[in-house]
Amino acid sequence: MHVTALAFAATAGGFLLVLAIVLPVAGILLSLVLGGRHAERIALVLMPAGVGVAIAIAVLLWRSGKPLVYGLGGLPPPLGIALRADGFSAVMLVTAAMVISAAGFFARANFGTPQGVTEARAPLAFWILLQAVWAALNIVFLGGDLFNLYVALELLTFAAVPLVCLDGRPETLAAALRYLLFALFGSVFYLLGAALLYGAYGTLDIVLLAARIHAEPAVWVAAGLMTAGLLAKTALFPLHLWLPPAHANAPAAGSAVLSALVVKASFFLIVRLWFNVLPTLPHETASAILAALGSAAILFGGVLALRQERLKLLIAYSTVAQIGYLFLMFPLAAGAHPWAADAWSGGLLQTLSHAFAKAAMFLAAGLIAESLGHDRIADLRGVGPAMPMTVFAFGLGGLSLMGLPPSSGFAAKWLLLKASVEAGQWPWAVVMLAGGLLAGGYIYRVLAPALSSEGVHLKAPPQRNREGVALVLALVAVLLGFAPPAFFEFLQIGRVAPIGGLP
Amino acid sequence: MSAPTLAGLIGAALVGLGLYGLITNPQPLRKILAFNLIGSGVFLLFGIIARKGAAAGFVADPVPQAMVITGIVVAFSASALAIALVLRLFQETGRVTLRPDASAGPPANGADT
Amino acid sequence: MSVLQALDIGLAALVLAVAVWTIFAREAFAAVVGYVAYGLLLSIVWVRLFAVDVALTEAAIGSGVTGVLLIGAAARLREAEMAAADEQPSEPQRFWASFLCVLVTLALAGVVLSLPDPAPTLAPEAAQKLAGTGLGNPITAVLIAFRSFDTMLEKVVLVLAVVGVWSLAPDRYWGGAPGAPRAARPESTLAFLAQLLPPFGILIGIHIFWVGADEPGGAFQGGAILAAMWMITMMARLTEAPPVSSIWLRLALIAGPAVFLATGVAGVAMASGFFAYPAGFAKPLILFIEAFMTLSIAVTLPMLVAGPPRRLPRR
Amino acid sequence: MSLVLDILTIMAICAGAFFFFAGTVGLLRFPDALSRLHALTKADNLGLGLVVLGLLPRTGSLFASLKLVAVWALIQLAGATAAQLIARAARRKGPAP
Repeated sequence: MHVTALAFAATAGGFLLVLAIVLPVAGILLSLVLGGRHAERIALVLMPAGVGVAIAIAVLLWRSGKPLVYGLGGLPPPLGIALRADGFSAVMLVTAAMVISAAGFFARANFGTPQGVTEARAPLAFWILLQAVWAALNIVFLGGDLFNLYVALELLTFAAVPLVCLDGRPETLAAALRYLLFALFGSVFYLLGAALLYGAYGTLDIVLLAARIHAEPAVWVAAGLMTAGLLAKTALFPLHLWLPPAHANAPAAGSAVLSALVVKASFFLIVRLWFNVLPTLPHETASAILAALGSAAILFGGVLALRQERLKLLIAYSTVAQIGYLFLMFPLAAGAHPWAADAWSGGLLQTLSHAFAKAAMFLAAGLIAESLGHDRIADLRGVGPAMPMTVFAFGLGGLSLMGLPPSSGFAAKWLLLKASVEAGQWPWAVVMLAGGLLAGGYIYRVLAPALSSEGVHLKAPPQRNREGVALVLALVAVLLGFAPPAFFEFLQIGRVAPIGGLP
Repeated sequence: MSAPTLAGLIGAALVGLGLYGLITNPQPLRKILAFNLIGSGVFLLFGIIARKGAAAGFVADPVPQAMVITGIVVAFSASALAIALVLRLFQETGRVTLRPDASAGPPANGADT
Repeated sequence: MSVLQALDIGLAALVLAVAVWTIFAREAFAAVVGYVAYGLLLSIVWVRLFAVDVALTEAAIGSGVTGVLLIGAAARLREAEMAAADEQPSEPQRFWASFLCVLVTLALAGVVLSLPDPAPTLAPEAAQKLAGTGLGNPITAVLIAFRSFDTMLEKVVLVLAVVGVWSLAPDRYWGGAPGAPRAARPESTLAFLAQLLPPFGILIGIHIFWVGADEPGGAFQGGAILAAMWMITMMARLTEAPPVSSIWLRLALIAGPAVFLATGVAGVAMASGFFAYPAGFAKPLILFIEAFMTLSIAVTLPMLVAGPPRRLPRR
Repeated sequence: MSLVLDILTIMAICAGAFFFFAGTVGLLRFPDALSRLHALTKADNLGLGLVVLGLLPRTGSLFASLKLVAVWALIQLAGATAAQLIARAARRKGPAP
């Protein structure tokens, strides 16, 4: 079949894809054996290298204009496994590398091995788990085989769950257990769907499946099961119960990585499933359901965020709401309509902007909780003048969530808004505006007392460089809004033109 | 009623049964048990697909069988992590329940790192 | 209706009956005992599906080691059961859950029956490439040669599960050892079994690992048997788990994935790419990797069962 | 000669099945744990021994027969130890289990 030959010519830069995976995995193994302070040093050395590899992949992809492919074991699929990098995965690789590096540099103060101790539990576990989250994310973004993606999802779950209960308090253990049960339910149903697809078509490679799939009951049941499983892991509205306690209880750097990246991995697979594996399937009903759930998430998450008294829980519920925006892309970006490209770029940009903005907000909230000793919103009076950089970073992140002009959040929501108006599906537009208002509401609820001029007693003034990390992330969230049109063409690389068209 | 078809029906029944146990049983230990049941049902599904894919001199298609072996080991490590969490939760609180108590967030006074 | 079909139907009914018991038994301990029996029955179903490797893995890891884990947990959680009694789901919740599950089961059964009977298969490709690996057992070839990335990742998942379980320990116990200490005078009949069985078990485990290249068996099954032998000596308090900070334990834990990754990366230089094996050297390299994988599994499974460290580190 | 072996096999396996059946009935009917254990261990070990005996002539090679006997010996060992441990637990827990 011409598709096989075309799609699997191992491109030149293929080995970069392998490097992006080998670095963090080797880091995990070395950190466990060397242990103690070495774990932290290994992580802090590998992270900038990882950012470099991710950027190199993006540049190579930009120059070649076609997805990078690398067949593992010298075997092309269907027998072997292929790694594929297209526009969406390259952008997510760079985002993951940057956010994890920022979280790593932020967490040096919390998870440094104390003096006089060769090795302590929390630091060693944190640095190994951080590299494991990063390895799993890279594999999810590059994987080309559905079973390989299942193992990567499990690796991600085993890295993220212990992060939630790293400080061992009872409520964090309950939150981690609920998160683990939801995640296991999700991955076993994903595997069930993959089994049905293998039973029907004899391969699990994404490109080969896309060529062979046609609408039949087995494919509908498989798609339904896989989507349900991945929705449980993405914490979309009806299945979001585990997210707020889990993300609010994790340490600051941990919750930044969890909210910004871990939740996006399963969303990435839903996009991979509906846009790369099942493009030939009529998707109207499925996309409408996903978008309806997304809208419910926006409204429900926003209202609940308004009613929280703790800062970290407010941000966690805001994650539930912002995830809803991502699913509005499904009814708009599918199909060969003129607005589909805008909706696709809007959805992807929302993923990126939420990653950077939410990471900045969680790091800022961590700094506030450390300095004040608590994170009750009611008692945040006067924290603004006391910690200007932190609250400014929090505000910039909030800007992106609300979708106000200078931020990338605005650009993403504007693209989705424009696409929904052109498509005539105005309910999504109304929901987005309502979501923006709700976001404005809960950001104002935090900033109003924070910026009041009363003096506040800080237990420990925050370190300058840690505030800088949060600020850099928030600035990136804003700068992405000024991305040139070439950036949006880059996002289109590897996007399967729907209804039977292949790249 | 060949063996693969029968095993397929068992697999489907096990998934349904395990899902029921996962949803209704409040105890985390029973939920882990139900999760293992769903897992074995899914692996049975891979098993019958492998058996029906017998060709080229093999009694069954080796690829799904290899996936099942990997799956069993991953499911075991998932159960191990879940059991360790349940036991630690029991050690800390004396109770084993998933119901979030009042302050689901970090405590009001403890500094949260 | 040949005798074999009668056996299949009987087996299927038995498996379903034990599964129903596992879900609906009142007491958790009874459910777990049912689960162990269910696992062994499932191994027979796997033999009937001509998947002997999977039957070995299911018996050793699926019901054996998981059974030890669950029984240990159920025994310790007995008194917590009364507290959870009041949280039974209400009637309407129960009805909707059973409605959803029946729907899933029927949809799944219908789709499974409609799958093409001579299913599309990768057996021909596997057979064609099998000669290149010099192996006789196609499943080991798929695991270690064709889809080696999955297997290496799954080994990293095991290492990560150990790190996750260890990270649940209280801070003061870090550096100490998990599990019970060694008893001064172990004298129970379990000690007798733990002295008599391991020599045979180790022999059988290594045989199963070695024969895995050409016959059903391999690193997972052999490693699981070796792990069982170490666990039985630990349960009989003849030996104790090494402290979490011991370098040898950590080296053994990462031996499997590390050697697998190193050989994979070396494949880029020596062979045609990542995880590719040089033409003539596939079998010795594969057995070399499998040996370290067996060592890693034989150490990782007991550490997962022993749980987080529970004793103060010895200064 | 093979006819005699076949008859031997059928006889042995039927006897074995009968002992298994007897053991199960004992498990269900006997009042307390210790007597149930007694019924189970005796009947099942004997039943298994007979079944293995019945299968010995039908295995192809000597190695396979040795494997069968090894299986029987290992189950004897495991069964005896388990019975001991359950009996000790039952006795420690109190007279009426």
